[in-house]
Order: sequence, then structure tokens, then C-alpha cells
Amino acid sequence: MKELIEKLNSKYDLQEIVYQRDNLAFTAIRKENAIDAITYLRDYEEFTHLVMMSCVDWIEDGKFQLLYLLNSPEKKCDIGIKVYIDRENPEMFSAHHLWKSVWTYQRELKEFYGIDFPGSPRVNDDFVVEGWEEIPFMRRDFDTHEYAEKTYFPRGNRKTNDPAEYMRKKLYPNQPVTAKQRKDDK
Amino acid sequence: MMEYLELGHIGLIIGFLLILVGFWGVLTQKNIIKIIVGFSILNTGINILMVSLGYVKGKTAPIIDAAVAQGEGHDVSQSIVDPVPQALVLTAIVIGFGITALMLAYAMKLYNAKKTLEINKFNDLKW
Amino acid sequence: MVNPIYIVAIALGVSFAIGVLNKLGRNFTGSLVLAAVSVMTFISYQWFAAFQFGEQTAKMIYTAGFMPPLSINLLMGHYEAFITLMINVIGLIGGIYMFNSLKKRGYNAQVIYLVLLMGLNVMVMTRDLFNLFVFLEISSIAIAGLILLEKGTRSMGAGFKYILATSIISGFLLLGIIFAYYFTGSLNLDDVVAANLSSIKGGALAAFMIMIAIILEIKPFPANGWGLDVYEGSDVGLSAVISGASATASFFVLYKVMDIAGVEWNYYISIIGAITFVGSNLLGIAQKNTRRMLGYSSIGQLGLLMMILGFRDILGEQTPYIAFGILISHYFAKAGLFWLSGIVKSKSLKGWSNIRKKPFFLFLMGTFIFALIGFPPFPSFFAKWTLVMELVQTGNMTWVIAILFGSMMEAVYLFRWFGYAIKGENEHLEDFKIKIHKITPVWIAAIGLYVIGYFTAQFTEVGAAINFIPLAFVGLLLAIDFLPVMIKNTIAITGMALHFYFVYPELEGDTLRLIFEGIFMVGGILALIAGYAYKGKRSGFYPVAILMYAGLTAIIEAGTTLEFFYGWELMTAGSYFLIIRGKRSMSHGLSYMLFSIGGAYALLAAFGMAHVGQDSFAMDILNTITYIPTWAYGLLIVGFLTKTAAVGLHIWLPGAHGEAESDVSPMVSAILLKAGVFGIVLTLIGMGAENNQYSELAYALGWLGAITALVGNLMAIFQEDAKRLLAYSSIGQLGYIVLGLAMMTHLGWLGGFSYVINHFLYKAVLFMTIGAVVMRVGTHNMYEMGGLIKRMPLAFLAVMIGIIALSGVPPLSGFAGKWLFYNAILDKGWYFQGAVMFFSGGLAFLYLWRLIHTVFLGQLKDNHRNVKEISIWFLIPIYTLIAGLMVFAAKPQWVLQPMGDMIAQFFPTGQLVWDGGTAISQYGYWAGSLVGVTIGASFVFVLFWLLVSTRKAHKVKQFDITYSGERPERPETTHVAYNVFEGFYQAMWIATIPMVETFWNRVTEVLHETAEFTRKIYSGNGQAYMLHIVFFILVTYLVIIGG
Amino acid sequence: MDITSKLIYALIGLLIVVNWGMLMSVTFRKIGARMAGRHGIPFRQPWVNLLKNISTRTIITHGYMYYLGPVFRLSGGIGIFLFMPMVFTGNADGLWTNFSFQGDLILILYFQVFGMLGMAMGSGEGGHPYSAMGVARGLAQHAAVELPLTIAILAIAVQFDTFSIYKIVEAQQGGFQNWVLFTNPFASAAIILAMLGALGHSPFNLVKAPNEILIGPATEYEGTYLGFMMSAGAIIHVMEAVLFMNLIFGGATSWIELIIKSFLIYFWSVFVGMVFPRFKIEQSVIWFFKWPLGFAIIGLLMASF
Amino acid sequence: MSELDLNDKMSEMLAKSEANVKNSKKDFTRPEDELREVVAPDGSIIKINPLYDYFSDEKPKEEKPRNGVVEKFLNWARSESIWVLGFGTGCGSIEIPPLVTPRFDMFRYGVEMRPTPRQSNAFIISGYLSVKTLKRVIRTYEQMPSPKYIIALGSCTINGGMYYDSYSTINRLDKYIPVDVYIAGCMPRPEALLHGFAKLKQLIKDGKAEKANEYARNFDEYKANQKKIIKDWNMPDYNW
Repeated sequence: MKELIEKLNSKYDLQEIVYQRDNLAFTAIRKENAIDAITYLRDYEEFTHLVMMSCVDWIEDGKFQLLYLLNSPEKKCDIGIKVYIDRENPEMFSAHHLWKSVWTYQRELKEFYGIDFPGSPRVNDDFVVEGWEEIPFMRRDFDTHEYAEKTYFPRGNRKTNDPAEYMRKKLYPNQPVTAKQRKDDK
Repeated sequence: MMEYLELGHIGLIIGFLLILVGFWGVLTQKNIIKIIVGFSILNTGINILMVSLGYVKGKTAPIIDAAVAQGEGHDVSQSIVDPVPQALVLTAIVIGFGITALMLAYAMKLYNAKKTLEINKFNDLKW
Repeated sequence: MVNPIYIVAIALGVSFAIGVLNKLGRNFTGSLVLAAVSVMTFISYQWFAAFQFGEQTAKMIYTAGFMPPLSINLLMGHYEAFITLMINVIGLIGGIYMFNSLKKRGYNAQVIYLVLLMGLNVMVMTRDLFNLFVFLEISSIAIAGLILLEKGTRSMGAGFKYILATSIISGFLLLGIIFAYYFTGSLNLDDVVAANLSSIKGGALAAFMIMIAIILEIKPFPANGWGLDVYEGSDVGLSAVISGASATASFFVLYKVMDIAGVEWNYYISIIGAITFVGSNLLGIAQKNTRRMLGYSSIGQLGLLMMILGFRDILGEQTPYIAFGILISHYFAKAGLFWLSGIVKSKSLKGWSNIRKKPFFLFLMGTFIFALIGFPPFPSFFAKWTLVMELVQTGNMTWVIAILFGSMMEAVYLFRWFGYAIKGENEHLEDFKIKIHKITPVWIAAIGLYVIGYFTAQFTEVGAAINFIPLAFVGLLLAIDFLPVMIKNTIAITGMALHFYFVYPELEGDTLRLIFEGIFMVGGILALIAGYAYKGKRSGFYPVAILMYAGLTAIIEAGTTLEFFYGWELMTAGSYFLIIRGKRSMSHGLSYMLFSIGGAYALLAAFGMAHVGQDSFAMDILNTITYIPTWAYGLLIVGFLTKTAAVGLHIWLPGAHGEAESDVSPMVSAILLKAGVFGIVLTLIGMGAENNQYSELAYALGWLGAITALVGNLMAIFQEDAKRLLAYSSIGQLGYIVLGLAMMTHLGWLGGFSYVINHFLYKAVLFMTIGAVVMRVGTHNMYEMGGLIKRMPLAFLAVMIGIIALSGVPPLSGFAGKWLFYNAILDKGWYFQGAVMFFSGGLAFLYLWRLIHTVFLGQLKDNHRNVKEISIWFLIPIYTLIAGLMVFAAKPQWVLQPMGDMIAQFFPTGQLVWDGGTAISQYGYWAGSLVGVTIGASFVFVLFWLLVSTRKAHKVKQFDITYSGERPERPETTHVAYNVFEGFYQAMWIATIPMVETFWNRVTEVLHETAEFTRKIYSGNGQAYMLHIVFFILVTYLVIIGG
Repeated sequence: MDITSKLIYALIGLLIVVNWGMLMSVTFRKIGARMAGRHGIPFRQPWVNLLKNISTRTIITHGYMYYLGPVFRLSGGIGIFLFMPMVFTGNADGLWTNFSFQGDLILILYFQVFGMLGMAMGSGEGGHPYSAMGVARGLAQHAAVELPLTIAILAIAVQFDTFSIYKIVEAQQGGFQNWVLFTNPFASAAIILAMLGALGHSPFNLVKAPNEILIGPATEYEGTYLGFMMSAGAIIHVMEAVLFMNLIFGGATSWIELIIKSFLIYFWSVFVGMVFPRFKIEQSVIWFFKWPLGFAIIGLLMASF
Repeated sequence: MSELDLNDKMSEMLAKSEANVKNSKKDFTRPEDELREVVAPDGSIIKINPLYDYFSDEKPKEEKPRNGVVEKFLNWARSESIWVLGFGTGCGSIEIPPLVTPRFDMFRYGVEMRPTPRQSNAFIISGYLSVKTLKRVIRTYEQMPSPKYIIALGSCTINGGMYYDSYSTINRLDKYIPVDVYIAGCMPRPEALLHGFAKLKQLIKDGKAEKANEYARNFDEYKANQKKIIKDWNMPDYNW
């Protein structure tokens, strides 16, 4: 694992390296090198399987973090490639030519976060929601509650109860609260 | 020996031999000119054969001249060989000549066309 | 009366004159040649006319004032006059054709051409052996000389090979003549014959040499490569002359000298002829070059003529008639084809598709090809008929088989060629110019064929002018082909109606014939009415359609087997043209033609067998066949089964019917197939009807019918093409009919006949409707249609009625057939055949539902949103037929009762009992009209109830369907139409392997491979050709003398 | 018997048959429920369903063939009933012979298809893909059932030398030993097996194939159409059972006997259906070409020699 | 289709979806729903509007109940024969299968599952309903023959339940389709569902379950609400 990361480091100038487990490591690669590195891992290091592709919205840093999680069935180890891209103008090189499943992941990311993958097939088609007009809904600056209030005719005077307490009150109204229960509630 | 081997027989044998030689030439030689020569030999053989068949021992050529005894009551045909084959041969020679000439004309034109006289080369039409 | 010596004199004189004139710079030598040939023609015509129409006797002409053997003498007899006439005629019209090409080659060529004709003339007339040799040589030299004057190495090589080969041959001839002279002391043919050469010791060798040389001149297979090369390589005009004049002359020479050799040679000549005929025609199959193929055909025809010569003792006084018929057909047709090939220019067969734009070319080509194969009304038809009749009469079945096989092979390549011409898919069409002097000879040849065909027919039963009236009608339609459809259609319908009107009284009382005549004529008229839907000229349709109907009606009215066969062949020719009019129909047309010809030959042989021991050719002789009757009836059945498309012989049908035009499909399916049924009916009556002597044949036929039904219906299920589906369905339905007839019981026949009528009605309805729909939507594929009920409700209704009738669901008329079949099966005891048949009936539901669902129900396709209802001209006949179906359904007794009376003539036992409208058999009962009333009443009752209770029903559109909450995207993806019976296929795939097709493919493959392999002996090497000759002589010698 | 009284008797018979058919279908559901340990639908349920269906307020139509589909189906069912002699009374023109004087066994065999074909066409115009799939499966299976059934029926016809159902029933009177079931057990076996396909319960219910192609041909039908089809289904189920009863189980001499026998025949198919899961088309087709066909051929051989 | 055509098609689609993104505020028309032209067999051009040409979009009408006893009788029949459409819209659909088990056995109350909306008269909205599913629910509901009943299962259909603040899940079902019976709970157990059926039966018998008519009466309002959240409306306004 170590050797692999070092090899990768010498090739692509890795930015942060985290050894999570013996068979799992995360590393960040610059946007320009990312697809190159993934291709290298797929073709030369037997990381033939793309486990998943996801995104984290680091709104404070003004960044989206893309994660490509690769798995090597031969080596029985995984490696996560993190790529930080600009949040203002989110765009990433498409990897659809590497795995067909990437088509769907990128389509999903496009819809959820508005990250563009130029050249990826059907990337602009609807994926989960149909006919979405607002900013992408998985961005942290999108307020779903406000949106729902505005859109879905909320029934007023909604009250939220703590289920445990509510049921206790309802079922055993006279019984005092024990210390253990109070501890559990916390 | 001459008793057994008449002139007519000699003619027959030579004629046959020439025919065979002619056939051999026609069927084995690849050069068109040689084939034509073969044909000529073949023709000659046939002609000799024809004349020989008409030959009657002790008779003279069917030309009415001094050699043929003439006289009253003497049948000319008794003293000459059969004239018909000889007449035929004359015609056959003429025809043979015509054919040979035609073949040679072909040979010339064929040679002009392909600059070769190999008969194998002229098989554009087949099957 | 001009002395025939003037033929020679004029030729020679003009030749010399041309030389002189040319030196003088005169330029009219070409016309002079033609004038000379005209005079020669006139002389021979004069003689011929004198022999033919006057009382002239043969005249011997002595030259040089001596009597033979001292001098040469010529004989001008009847035959000589005729043959020289033929030579001179072809010389004349060939001369016109070659006018320019001869001129281009200079006056020498003109001289040589004259000399060639002269040589041929003298060859025919001379009675002197040596003179024969001389003029043989002269004509050979002339031919070689003409070739020499052409340009290009190809023809030159051919010419050289030709001269080599003829030299060898003439060498042998000369030797033979010398020996003959040696042994007999005379060169005169008559003297030599009188001396009985072959009986003299050593004379046999002389006779052998003469004979073999003359035979080799006719170019026997396989020692004929030199001849083929000339046919292929030389100028077409010359090829025509060689084929028409030179071959004719050689043939006549053989006829003359045959007397020398004695009777035992007849057999050998026949054998050589047969080998040549079969061999050349087999090799012709592999040819792709037109001219060479024609050469093969020429040689094959000469082989046939040689056979006929060999049979002259057997054929007796018929020999000249037969030889004349074959010779004259070959003479005109082959010359015509060669001339055509000169105009069209294309060397390969496929290149002939460029004549498609010129219908008259197709007419000419068709005339020649049909004349060569022996179709009526051409002389070869009558000749072949007589030949086969006589041969069978004398017990020479083997020869008949050889002749028919050879003819079959010839048909294969000629019709393939014709198919390319009519329907070849050749993108690259070269245009060609037609010059008047080139096309005129072709026309003369074609017209000559028709005229002579008419006169030839005068010697037979079909000679009566009545048999030519339909042909004249066809000719009329051909002549007015430029008129629009409306007029021609009206004329055609009027003609047919008039015919039916005149024929009807004759047939009244003969229900059997009336049924079939009714189907042919009424069906034909209805199908023609649909023709009004076509616009434009529809060039060439009406003549061939009427030709087919003429044949069909001739079959019905035939009083003799010859008339029957005549009609049969006319019908085949007409239907072939109809079928090949369709799109992509080339291969189907070919296979149809080949199966038809094969079947026709089987019929021919069978008619011959029937004629054995009989004086007449009347149709009754089929009832009393004594000569290997099982085989004769078997052949008849096989012959007719090719038309009904029984399994094994069916592969032509789906494509032919499926690809035909919309109104042709019903003609060829609903109507034409019944001709085969009629034939089978006649055969079965012949077999003794109720007192059938040949139960094993009937048994086999029954199984064949059952399996045909199964195969047809099963294959129909898996078709994607609507018309092919119907075509396979026709195969299945014809299987029922065959099974019913084969049962040879009253009920079986009644069932079969009710199917005959029903199948005619509903298959015509279905084919016409589907055809009209296809015209509207422009595709045959069912999965490209759908939902058309919205646009064509009347068409849907017609198809619905059609399929209910076809599937045999009561109350419509199809049930009559089913009911009769069940009873007949029980009556006859053929339970398992019956089970197979009923299973096939069950399968019919599958494809019928598919037909109606994928075409009319389901989702309407986007591009069909605006299609209109099918044409009114189709609706009229369709609904007329449906009215017929309804009458049959409502009052089955009206149809079945008279039919039963008719069948009772042949099968008096086991009749149905009619109690009013109820048919009662031994086993069950069926009240057709009452059933209709009951079902109708309950239907109307339920319908009324539904109407009342759903009067507010909301009409929705095509995508208003429950689609799992979604909506369909497109009609194409929502319509279940392609490969609908996938699951059934997975269970039944093993039964759908096209074994029959594979078998026939294998047969054609083997034939092709054989031909392809064998023709390699023609290596193109002149020496090899000479070797062939030598080997041929050796082998023949070993067989004839040495053996 | 004059035509009026025949008509009246036929109408009475039809009422009995419709109701008995519905009752049988409840019974089928009940048995299934009980096997699963449930209570099952109430006995009145089919009638309620019918009432509800014919009283929907909105109804659609896709076109005239769609409209005619249920008409074909129901009149096909009624037709089979009319052509079937129901109860054997020793008189060919007796009380409950309906209109069977118009046609024999063959008429019924072929008339069965009338409703099927009309229904197939009607559902086709509905334009739903599943309708077409259901019909295609149904026709394929029908063709496969037809072969053994036809041969077995031929065997019976050969045995009694008649196609008249009345005569076939007549010949089986006088004790169960005269039933075809015992006189020609192989043909009977073929019919009993082929019957499963004809009645169309599991494992041969691939026409409707619930959960797979919705409900097959009827997918687009609602309301009154559905009501008609349910009534037709009830009639046809009874008539199939009565047909087989007449053919191999000696017919019925009274309505009671008819009800018992038809119930038992129907129960046989229900019983098999409860036990076996659904076949695929090719499995079903091949199955019919195996056992039923074999039995039928043996039966026919037995009858013909 | 050849490789080349496929590529062309693909790039065409890409261009189209890019164009959609650019003016994303208005147009959600999918390529297959756009106007298209086809060539008829006779060569003429047919213009097709996939959203209108294939559908009958006549609006629903109020269907008057019959008079008095007849309607009462029919309502009894309807109530005793509730055919539920087998369409699980949310998590609550897992509560429906137990109903056919011996323990609950809905059949004894005349409740059955039917596979097609044409043959069912009751529709269980089982739990949360996303906008995407709502579209299908509307189409399916409208295809059911009248009279038809809606049973809303679970609190999500009442006020959004735990998904009250979701960007894609509706809060109040009755704004979009009329509801006859609500069954509260998260999730309600099968017993509650049976209770709901009983309630529905009672409503039908009382002639109060006329929500289909209410839908027809307030059709425009319902439609407006539906269209407000379903931006890519690609159906007719009323699905027959």
C-alpha cells in the first residue's frame, strides 16, 4: 500500500495522504492530475473497480471535494482519490470513458451539486427529481425547509415531540422520571 | 522383298507414318508454327494415303499420253491407276494449302497481338 | 423453276463481281451481297413452295454433264429446299444485321460471307461425299476467315482454335471418304449407301470415320470447346449464322450420311445426342457469360436434334415433324438471342438488367426463351410433346427422362438469365442504342416463331383456331399497352366476362368444371376490378394476366391431354410473368418457374404413359392408364402438387406470393393454386374414384397433404411479412384440400371442395385487403403497421370476417370444411392424418390473430396517422367476395348440396343427408343456417345490452392506456408486433428448421458444383480441344467398333 | 318441443349456469384461502363484484372492436351453452338439451374459439402491450392443448362412432362402468390433463399471469365490459366442465348430478392449480406434447383397433 | 442503427440537454415530447404533437348519483367490493402485503388487489409521496373509473411527516388529489389499514364518498396545484 502511494506520489505529487487501514488509504490529487492518476491506477495497478464516486460540500472552504473510491480485487485493497474543486465554478474532467457507471455518478453529481462534467453522456438529464428549477438541492446553502414551506402547502401548527418522552407521558403519566432514563435521554 | 512390299503399300505405310507424325506434332508442340507444320505433315500423309489407295500394281498414271497404250478396243482404264483419288488429292492439296495459309495468317495476327506464338497463351476464352 | 445450281452460281459470280467492283471503286457491294442472298433465298423458297404446296418431286441436278459417280450431283428435295431456305433466310436477315460490321471489315468479308452461305447450301444439297468434304472445308475456312477479319485477340484465338479443330475433323472425314471410296468404288452418297458400307469388311471403319467427323461437326459434348469459343468470341452476327445456318446444315448433313452407317448407329447417335444435350445444358448452369451460355444452349439443342435423328426408327413418320419443331424454334430463337446480345452488348448475365426499360426487348427475349424451353404456342412445344408421346409409347422412358432433365437444366439457366433481365438488381445500367437494321432481324425471328408456331399447331388437336383466340386477345392487349389502365382493364374484364358468358352453356351440367371455371373467371374478374386502383399504364400487366387466365380456362375446357398441357403451359408462363412483376421477385420467379417446369415435365411424361396403348389423346385416357399406372398417376400427382405447393415443392410459394403486387397475390394464391387442385381431382377420378386401385398412392398423398398443412401453418406463425404469412397459410390450406381429396370418399371430397371454394373466397379477401393496405402504408412488415382499424375500418372488417372464416369458427363458412373433415376422417379412418390436420387448424388461430392484431389493432404508427381507407376498387371485389362468404355461411346447403350431387357421380356411397338446412352424416349433424341464427341472436342480444348500459362511454385515444402510471413514449415501442410468438417458437423451433429449402439448396449446389467442375475441361487451350476430339473419337471407336 | 318452450328452458338453464359458475369461482377462491389458512371471500362476492362493475359511472372505449370484444366473449359463452345438451333425459329433443339439435361436438369445439378470438381482437384494439402478450401466450397454449384434446375426442368419437354429444352420453348410461373414463382410460387421461390447459388455472394460467403481465387481455377493460367478461367466464367454466363431463364422465341425468360432476371436474383443476406454480409458455407447450399427447395417441389406437 | 447515427443522436441529445440547462427556468420538454415530423407513406409530412395527439384530454365531469334506493344498493355493492390498485407509492406499501395473510385477511371484507387501475376503485397512497411519484399517482388515479376512493396512509400524506422539510416530498396530499380516508401513523399497522377500509365502507354506504366528483368540480384548482410542483408536465391535463 505504502509503496503504491509513494509511487503515486512520485508521479502525481499527492497533496495529503491518510492511511486509514492496512488496505485503505485516502489521498488528494490535484484536479489536473486526477483523471490521469485514476487511469493509471486502473490500467497499471489493477484498481479495476470503481466502488463509488461522491461529493462533499466544504462550503466554508469554498470547495467541493470529489471522492473516487477505487478497489482492486487482486490486491484486495481500496484507495480513495480526493479531488478539491472550486465551488464557485464547479467543473471536473469527466471520467466516463473509464467506467460506464461513472455516467450515472456524474449525472447524479450534476443534479445534486451542480458540478459539471463536460462531455459526459446524458449528464444534464434529470436523475432523481424531475423539473428542478432551484439551485442544486444538496448544496449546503440550499434551505430545504424554506423551500418546502414555500412549495408544499405546510399544514400549520406543527409540533414536534421527543418520541420517548411523549410516549412516556402518554403511557405512564404518573411515574417519575428515573436517573437512568434521564441519562439515556441525554 | 519387292514382291511383298508393293509401291502402294509403301505409300500407305508412309502415309500412316506421316499422319501419326503430324498428329504428334499437332498435339504436342506448343509453338503455333510447329503446329501448323504438323498439320501440313498430316495433310501430306493423308494425301499420300489417298494416292496409295488408288494405286494398282503395274498401272501407270492416269494421264493419257504415250505411256498409256492406246488403240482400238483397248480399254484405257485397264492400264492406268484409278484416277479419282488422284483428282481428289489435287483438290485436297488445294484445300490444305488454303487452310495452311489461313493458319499462317492467324499465326501472324496472333503474334502481332500478344508477341508470342505459344498456344497456351491464347486461352482468354475458356470454361 | 430456277435450277438450284444457280444458288452456287450467283454466290460465286457475285463474289467475283465484288472483287472486280471494289477494284473499280464502287461502293455498293454490301447491297449487292444482300441482293445476291435474296435471290438465293428466292430460289430456295421457290423450290420449297413447290414441294410444300405443289406436287413437285425431288430433282437431281447433275453437274458437268456426267452421271454420278463420275460427276458431282446435287439433290433438291423437300427437306433440302427447306434447309437451304432456312440457311438463306438467316443469311439474308443475318446479312442485314451484319451489314455494317461486314462493311467495316471490307469487301473481303462480304465475299467470304457469300462463300460461307454458298458452302452451307451446297453441303445440304450435294450427294457427293468428297464434294461434301470440300464444301465443309470451304465453310469452315469461311467462318475462320470471317473471324480473322475481326479485331481483337479474343475472337482471333477462338478462330484459330476453330480452324485447328475443324482441320483435325476434316482430316478424319477425308480418310473416311477415301476408305469409303476404296471399298465401294464410288463417292456418290447413294452408291455408298447402296453398297452397304458397314457390312463390307473394313468398311465399318470408313463409315465410322465419316460419321464421327460429321458428328464432331455438330460439336458433341465434351469435344466442343472450339465451338463454344467461337460462339463466345466472334461477332454476334456470325454466331447467329453459325448457330442458325451452319449448325442446321451440319445437322442435315448428319441426316444425309446416317444411311451410310446403318441402323445400329442410330442408337449411338442418340446416346451422343443425349450426352451432349444433358452435358451442355448442365454446364450452361455455371455460365455467367451470356454468349457462351447461348453457345452451350445451341450445342444442347443440336444434341437434342441428334437424339431425334437417332430415334427416327422409333418415331417413324413423326420424325420430320418433331425435328422440324425443335430445329425451327432453335433456329429462330437462338439467332434472335444472339442478335439481341449483340444489341445489348453486356457480356455478363447480370448486365442484362439494362433492357428492363425497354419492354419490347423483354418481349423479344421472353419469346425466344419460351420458344427454346418449349412453351406454347411455339413449334418446340408441339415437337416436344409429340417426341415424348412417341418415346413413351414405344417404352423408352429412360430417354424421356434424359430429355426432360436436359430441358430442365436449360430452363434453369435461361430463366435465371431472363430473371436478371427483368428483375436483376444491377445498379450500374449501361444504356445502349438500337439501330433499325439490327432490331429488324430480331423482330423477324420473333414473328417467325409465332407464325410458324401457329402452323405447327395445325397438325395437332390444339390446331383449332379457338385455342388461339385467347392468344390473339393477349396480343391485342400487348398492342394497346400504351393506353392507360382504365381502358385496358375494362377491355380485359369485358373479354373475360364474354368468355365466361360463352363458355358457361358448355359447362352447364358439369358442376366439377363449372366450380373451377367459376373460380378462375369470377375470381379473375374480381381481381381485375381491383386493378382500377392502379394509375398510369401498368405496362405489361394485362397481357400476362390474360395469358394466365387463358391458360386456366383452357385447362378446364381441354378435351385432350394436349389441350390440357397447352393450357397448363400458357398458365405457367402467364403466372410467371405476373409473379416476377413483384418487387425483389427475381429468385422467387425463378424457383416458381423451375418447379412449374419440373411439374409440367412430370405431367408430360405421365400424359405420355397414359397415351400408351390408346389411340386418342382425349382426357378420358387418364382414367384407363395401363402402362406402369402407379408411376403414371404418381407423376401426375407430383406434377400437380408443384402448383398446389405441397411440402417439398412449396419453397417457391411464399416468396412468389409474398412479393407479388397487391392484386396479383389473390390471383396467384386464391385462383392459380386451384389449377393444381383441379389436376389432382382429375387424377384421382382417373385413379378410379370410389374404386380406387391405388390406395398406396392416395395414402401417401393424404399424409403429404396433412404434413403440408402442418408445415404451412407452422411457418406462417413465425413470419413478419404479412403477405408471406398469407402465402404460408395458403400452403397449409392447400394441404387440407389435398388431404380431403386423397381420402377418396364422398365426405372427404365434399370437405376438400368446400375448402376449394372457401379458400378461394377468404384468401382472395385477405390477400386483396392486405395488399391494398400494403399499397397504402408502403410496407409488408406487420410490425411496421398497427392500429390501422382507426384509419381503415372497412378493411379491418373484411379481414376480420376473412380470418373468422379461415379459422373455421362457426357461424362462418370455414366451419363447413372443418365439420365435413371430421366426419370424413371418421369415415375413412385416417385418424392421425386428421389429428395433424386439426392441430394445423389450431395453429391457424395464432397467425390469424397475429395478422389482424399487428396490422389493424394495437398502436397506430405516426406515419400512418393520415392514411386513407383502402381504395374503393379493392373494396368492391372484397365485399363481393364477402357477400359470397356470407351466402355460404347463411345457406350452406345451397353450395354443398349441388356439390354433393356432383361428387356422388364419383363417390355414390356415404353421402350427406339433407333435412332442410341440416346436414346429417353417419356421425353427426349440422344445421348451418340455424347455427347462424342462434349465434347471431345471442350476439345481437348481448350487444344491445352492452349498448344500453354503456351509452355514455368516453372515446379515448391510443395512448390512454394504463401504463404503470407512466405514459407510452412512442407507438413503435408500445405495439407488440415483432416476434410475438417467441415462447411458442422456443417450444417448436425444431419443427421450423427449413429442411426442404436446405434440401433444394443442396441439390442446386451439387448441380452447380458439378457444372463448375466439369467445365474446367474447357481450358481454353486449342491443343486441349484437339485432344478432346481425339479422345472422343477413340472412346467412341472403342464403344462402337471395338466394344 | 316447440321453440318457445325451448327458449324458456334455455334461459332458465342459462341462469342456473351463470350462477353456478360464479359459485364455483367463489369455491375456488375459498379453497385457495382455506389452504392458506384464511377465511377467504364471502360467498356473495362474485355477485357483488358483478354489480359493482356494471355500475361504474364512467366508462371508456378504445374503438368499436374494443367494444365488441366482450360481446364476442359473452355471446360465445352463451352460444356454447345453447349448443350443449345439458341434462340427459333419454330424449334427444328433451327438456335441457337446448339447441343442440343444430350441431354436434365439432360445433362446440370450434365455437369455443369464437369468444376467445373476439376477445383477443377486442383487447388488441385497447392497445395495451400486455393484452397482446397475454393473447399470444393464450393462443400458443391453446394450440398445444388442442392437439391431445382433438385426438382424445376423436378417440371417443371413434369408440361410439358418432359426433353427437347426446349419443355419446347415451352410450355411457347404465352405470359408471360404461363411462369413457373406464372404457377408454387413456383417452380420458389425455382429456383430464388437457382439461387443465383448457380451464386455464395455474400452472397453465399464463394468459392472465397475474403479477407478470397484469391481467393479460383484460388489462384495458373496466366496468361493464369486465362484468360481461366475468359472466362469460362463469358460463365458460361451467360449460367446459359440462363438456368433459358429457365426454368422459357419463353426462348427467339431472341438474344435481350435473352440479356435482362439474364441481368435481372443476375441483380437479383447482386442486392442481393450488399445488403447482405457473409454467412458462414453452414449458406448457412442451408439457402438452408429452403426457397428454402420449395418452391421447394410445387412446386413439385403442379405440381404432 | 449504425454507429455513426448513434453518435449523431447522442451529440444531438447532449446539445439539447445543454440547451435545456441554459433556459432551465421554463422548458422541461423532453426530446421525445417535442413536436416532430414524420413522413407518411405517400410522402406528405405529418406534424405530431406528442402531448396532445395521442391523448384524449377532455376534462372530467361530475357524475350524478342515481336516485335513492338504487344508489344506496349500488353503494352497498361498491362498499362490499373494494378493489385496491396494487401500486405502492412509498414505504407504507410494505404494510399492505400482510393484509392478504391469514392473520389479517382483507378478502373477507370484500377487499381485493387488482393489477390495473381500470379495474380498481380504491387507491392506497402508502406513505410519503415524492413529486416524481405524485405525477404517476395522478395519472393512475385519473385512469380509474368513477366512483373511486383514495386512502391516504401514514402521517406523511397528512402533513409531510418526518419529510416535512424535504425538497421533494409533498406535505399535504389533499391539495393534489381528494382523499376519502386518512390513516394516521408512521407507519400505521395493518390493523389500522383494516380499520381504514371499514371507515371507507361506511362512508360509501352513507353516500359520502363522492370525492371523484369533488375532483371534477374543483378540477382546475387541483390541476393548478399539481402543475405548480410538477414542472415537467408531460401528460394530458386529464388522463382517461
